[in-house]
Amino acid sequence: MTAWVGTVIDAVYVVAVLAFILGLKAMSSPETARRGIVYAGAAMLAAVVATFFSPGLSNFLLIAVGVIVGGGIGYYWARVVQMTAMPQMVAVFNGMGGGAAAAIAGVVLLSSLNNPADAGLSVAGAVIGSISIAGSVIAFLKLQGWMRQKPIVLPARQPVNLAILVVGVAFGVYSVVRVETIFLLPFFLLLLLYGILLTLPIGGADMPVVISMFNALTGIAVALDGFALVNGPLGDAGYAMVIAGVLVGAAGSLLTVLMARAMNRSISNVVFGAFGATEETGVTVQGTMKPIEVEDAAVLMAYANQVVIAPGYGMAVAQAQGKVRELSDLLEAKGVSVKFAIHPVAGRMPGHMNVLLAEAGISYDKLYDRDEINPEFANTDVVLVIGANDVVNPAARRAGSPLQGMPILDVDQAKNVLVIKRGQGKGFAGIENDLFYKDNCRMLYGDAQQVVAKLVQALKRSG
Amino acid sequence: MTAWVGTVIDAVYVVAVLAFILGLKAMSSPETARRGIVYAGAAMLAAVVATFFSPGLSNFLLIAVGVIVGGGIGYYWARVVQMTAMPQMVAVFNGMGGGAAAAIAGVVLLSSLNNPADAGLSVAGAVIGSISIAGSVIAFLKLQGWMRQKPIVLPARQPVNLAILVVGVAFGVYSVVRVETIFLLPFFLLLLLYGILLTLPIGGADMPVVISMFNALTGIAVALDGFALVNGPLGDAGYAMVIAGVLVGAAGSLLTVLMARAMNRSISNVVFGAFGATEETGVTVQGTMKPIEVEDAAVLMAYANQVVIAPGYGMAVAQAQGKVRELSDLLEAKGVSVKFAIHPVAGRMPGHMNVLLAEAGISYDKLYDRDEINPEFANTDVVLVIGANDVVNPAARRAGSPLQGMPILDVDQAKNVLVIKRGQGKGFAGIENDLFYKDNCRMLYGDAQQVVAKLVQALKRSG
Amino acid sequence: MAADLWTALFIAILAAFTGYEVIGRVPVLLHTPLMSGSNFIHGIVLVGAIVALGIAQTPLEQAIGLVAVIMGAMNVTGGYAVTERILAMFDRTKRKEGPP
Amino acid sequence: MAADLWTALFIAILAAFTGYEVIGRVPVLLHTPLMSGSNFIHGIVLVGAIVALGIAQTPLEQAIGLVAVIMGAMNVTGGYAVTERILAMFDRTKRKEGPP
Ligand SMILES: NC(=O)c1ccc[n+]([C@@H]2O[C@H](COP(=O)([O-])OP(=O)(O)OC[C@H]3O[C@@H](n4cnc5c(N)ncnc54)[C@H](OP(=O)(O)O)[C@@H]3O)[C@@H](O)[C@H]2O)c1
Ligand SMILES: NC(=O)c1ccc[n+]([C@@H]2O[C@H](COP(=O)([O-])OP(=O)(O)OC[C@H]3O[C@@H](n4cnc5c(N)ncnc54)[C@H](OP(=O)(O)O)[C@@H]3O)[C@@H](O)[C@H]2O)c1
Repeated sequence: MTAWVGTVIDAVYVVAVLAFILGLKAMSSPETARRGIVYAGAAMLAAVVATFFSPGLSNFLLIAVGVIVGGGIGYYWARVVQMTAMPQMVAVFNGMGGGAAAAIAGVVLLSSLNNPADAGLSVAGAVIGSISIAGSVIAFLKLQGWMRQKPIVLPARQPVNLAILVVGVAFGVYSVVRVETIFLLPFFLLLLLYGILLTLPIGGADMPVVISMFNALTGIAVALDGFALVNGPLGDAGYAMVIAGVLVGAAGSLLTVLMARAMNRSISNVVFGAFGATEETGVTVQGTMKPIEVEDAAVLMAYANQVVIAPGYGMAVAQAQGKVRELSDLLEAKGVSVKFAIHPVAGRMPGHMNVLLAEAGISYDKLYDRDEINPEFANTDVVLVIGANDVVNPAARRAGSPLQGMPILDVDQAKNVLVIKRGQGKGFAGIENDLFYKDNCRMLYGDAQQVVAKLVQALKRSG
Repeated sequence: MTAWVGTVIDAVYVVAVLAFILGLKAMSSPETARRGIVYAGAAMLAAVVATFFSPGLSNFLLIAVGVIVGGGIGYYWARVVQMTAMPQMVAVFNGMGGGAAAAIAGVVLLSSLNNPADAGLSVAGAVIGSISIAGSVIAFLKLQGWMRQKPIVLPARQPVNLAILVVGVAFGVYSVVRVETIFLLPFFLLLLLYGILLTLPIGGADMPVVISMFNALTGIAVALDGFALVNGPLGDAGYAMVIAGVLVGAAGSLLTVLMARAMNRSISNVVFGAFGATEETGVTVQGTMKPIEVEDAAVLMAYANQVVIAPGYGMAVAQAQGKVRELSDLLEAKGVSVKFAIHPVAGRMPGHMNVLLAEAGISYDKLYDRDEINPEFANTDVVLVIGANDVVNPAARRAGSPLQGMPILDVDQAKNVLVIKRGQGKGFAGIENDLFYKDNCRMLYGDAQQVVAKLVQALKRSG
Repeated sequence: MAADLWTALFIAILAAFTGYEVIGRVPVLLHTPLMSGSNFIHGIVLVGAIVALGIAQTPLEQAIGLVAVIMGAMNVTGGYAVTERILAMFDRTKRKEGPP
Repeated sequence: MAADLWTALFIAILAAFTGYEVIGRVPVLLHTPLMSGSNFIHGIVLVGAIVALGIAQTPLEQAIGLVAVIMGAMNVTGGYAVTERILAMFDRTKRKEGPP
């Protein structure tokens, strides 16, 4: 290998880092978001290819096998999953990153346990990486429905978890101090256990915040691994990892805070709160829930001037977005003005509703966010609430309610409100919804997809 | 020197860089701005003190003398100047930074001309640093009034300047290639000359943009010097310089663009345009300029419900802000509501009016920016324009005017407009002002400070 | 060595600011794609995994290194594909004309 | 040596982004203090000047180094004092109550 090879590799890393930053920047604005991932992708490809030519590497066959197998699985899986499964996909691929970071730390620890600085950094990277992969896998299992979504609360979990973490880290430190690789085994096992126990008590709906947190943690683990590598012969790969890792760590931390704030929660609440396990008591709602026939609902909408559709989590679970598109098209063909009211935290991940409605081909200019649409409800004839609950709950305006202060869609101010839901089920926050008992509100019971399909049918018959 | 000294110095540099970034961030928001400079100042002190303990330094006496002499002059000068002279002070201290960068590059070139990488970086640093000090000094001389403010346009200046630059840089490159220090003399002289010639044709009023540009350039020169130092035994000082220098280079470049945009100019226009040397022709304004007696003006204001004061460059030159404060207090005592209309580029530096009015003790909540105050003019009885011209020129709304498109204060929509100026002088843009010829406009001729003082007197007599 | 760590610390501080500032005020709408995109970016861990496997000596090191490479590669390709798919949907933000 | 330059390049890229992003949308009102504040920050050149004078050997190098230190020190103290004075005025932004 000649010297210029090293120079070219260094240059590739520098350009790659630049592209990562530009890509991240581009991704934070809707117009340029797609360009951003393309930048970042090209940079990643270049960095990986360049690394192959690093002087002094061996095991090329194994590397190639690993890249092809891992890359193939990741790509195939990501292409075939349902769009609604995206949050758990992010969790799983993030977990893989954390696992890789932990494994790299493992290799460094096995091979250079006698270098205290590198070993110390690697222990830190292994701790964070292990927690990240274990937690991400639990998050995946919960969101995928392969595990109970409700918080799983074990007795005395806080002290037990803390003890496991402390003992685990102690094994790692001890193995460095004593230069004994055997202690690495309990070290890794305990930290994986900690990651699992940390995530178990978190309710499925808090998962986006937690996934974002693990995402930031993986970034930090990667950066720590990078720190440990900068002293080695292939230092510049380490710098690239430090930069990209810290970049993600910082951006991810901020994002986690922003996401939690959009849901009116705090991070510690999410991680340690086991929120959703309790229910409000003492407040009883007056009135009854009044059902309406599908045909009557269809007529009501067909003769309205303006219909606003407020979708929520139930629409996502029921995969009703395609039918909703049909409904919207039909109404528009009848001269009804149709708008969609998008609450920022409707559904189970930020931007959930936008993603689904866009997938169904509903044009972006029909989507209105909370501030835009709220003043319009007073002049709206019919609001159709599809599987939304908390985000349209007027209890948020009532002092003492668990939702108090959460910004909501003021659908109760419309002339008529139609609500599609399966039964008496509560929303994510687990509290009663005053809206359903109001005089201007009628219930359409059933699975969102089926009810909307029936509405479409009724409209077609009538028109 | 023991090893831990080096570690402490490194740590100080890291913390200093962190504080610079935080300081800069704090300075870009009004609430935290003052905290920002304190952070940065503490960091700078720590970094300078730490550098004294760097291993392997000599010439301590000289260093101490230099720091004390330079520091003393700088501090004293900065404390005693008038507040209105701040722009040229920034220019001068920025120039000093550029000069220091050029001098450091000179030392490096003299002592290690045989190291091509370092020498190349130093040549680049010397080029930029020399241009920056020469240009800044000219900017200072012009703003201070020690040199003609009007653009000084030499014949064929563009090709001549370019030639000087090219030949100068060639000397520098040649001295590196031939490892001959003697060529460094013409190198530095030609670049200083280039800096002078570049700045001479720029009108005094464009100076803030140019100073900001030189500020960014100095940052880059410092970073280049830093690059050259990182290879040396005291590399970490180099890293600190690279970071702080690039930080200022980037922030300063953005700031330059923002400043030029606020004045509706482009950078190349400012640097190469010799703007302000031409005058609009062909448009003749109808009507006459109608003077008014000071007593009548005072009565008009005293019986108004609302008076809006629109200050401009003339108020700054005349140092009338103290008198304006008196006037405002008197009017308020009479029950008149007084507001100040602050155009973003009124005066000669961004924020000029705010700084001066704040200095005179006028409270911030009386200052309204363009967007806030423009809708109010229609309901305003009297607008008092004090030494402003371009920023209240309705020609900006006329297609074809050099001011076209510049956002202005719509003072002409008020019931009465009073204008204080010395005579028929034009504003910065050098064009006629239609406002002065309107029916609702009356002129109060004289120096701003004296006229406002007379208004104050008249008001006192009357009340 | 110590000098390299200090340098890496400089780099880390700057990267943290860059990451923090670049996100700035991002609309809620983009939280999920941005999470996914930054998830892809820490796929750079694959580079470290390749190095780790490339310098692995013992079979145990090689096995762990292989796991690292496989996982890192999944992070990269999966992260890219997911982000790409999510963002492809937002592309319709451009055609404000109406549904296709 | 080459490695150090690459590292410095990494640092420079990150610092550029940081500088650019930190400024963000700054109000016109703060342009002048910010210009003055960043002017102060490149006063870090004084550190380089001290090093340059500290390693200067010949009288010529010493003379130029002394010039560098004097100028750098002026940059630092003058830049600080000017910025401080300008910003001191803005402090009254806090007392919205009225004139003192
Ligand atoms: N967007 C985010 O980023 C995010 C992340 C985490 C948490 N959250 C939280 O999630 C909540 C979102 O509010 P939301 O109003 O969208 O949802 P929600 O409050 O969770 O309510 C969903 C409603 O849909 C109904 N539903 C469930 N499956 C259905 C189906 N197949 N067909 C028809 N209806 C169905 C349920 O009632 P039935 O059982 O009676 O059908 C339930 O009342 C907020 O509290 C928010 O803070 C949001
Ligand atoms: N703020 C910035 O950052 C900045 C920077 C560079 C350029 N500029 C430019 O500067 C201009 C600022 O507009 P402006 O309206 O504030 O000022 P201007 O257009 O320059 O007009 C100033 C007026 O004040 C009068 N004047 C001068 N000395 C006076 C004195 N001692 N007493 C009373 N009046 C006096 C002059 O008329 P007489 O001679 O008749 O008295 C002149 O018409 C804009 O064109 C802007 O683009 C601004």
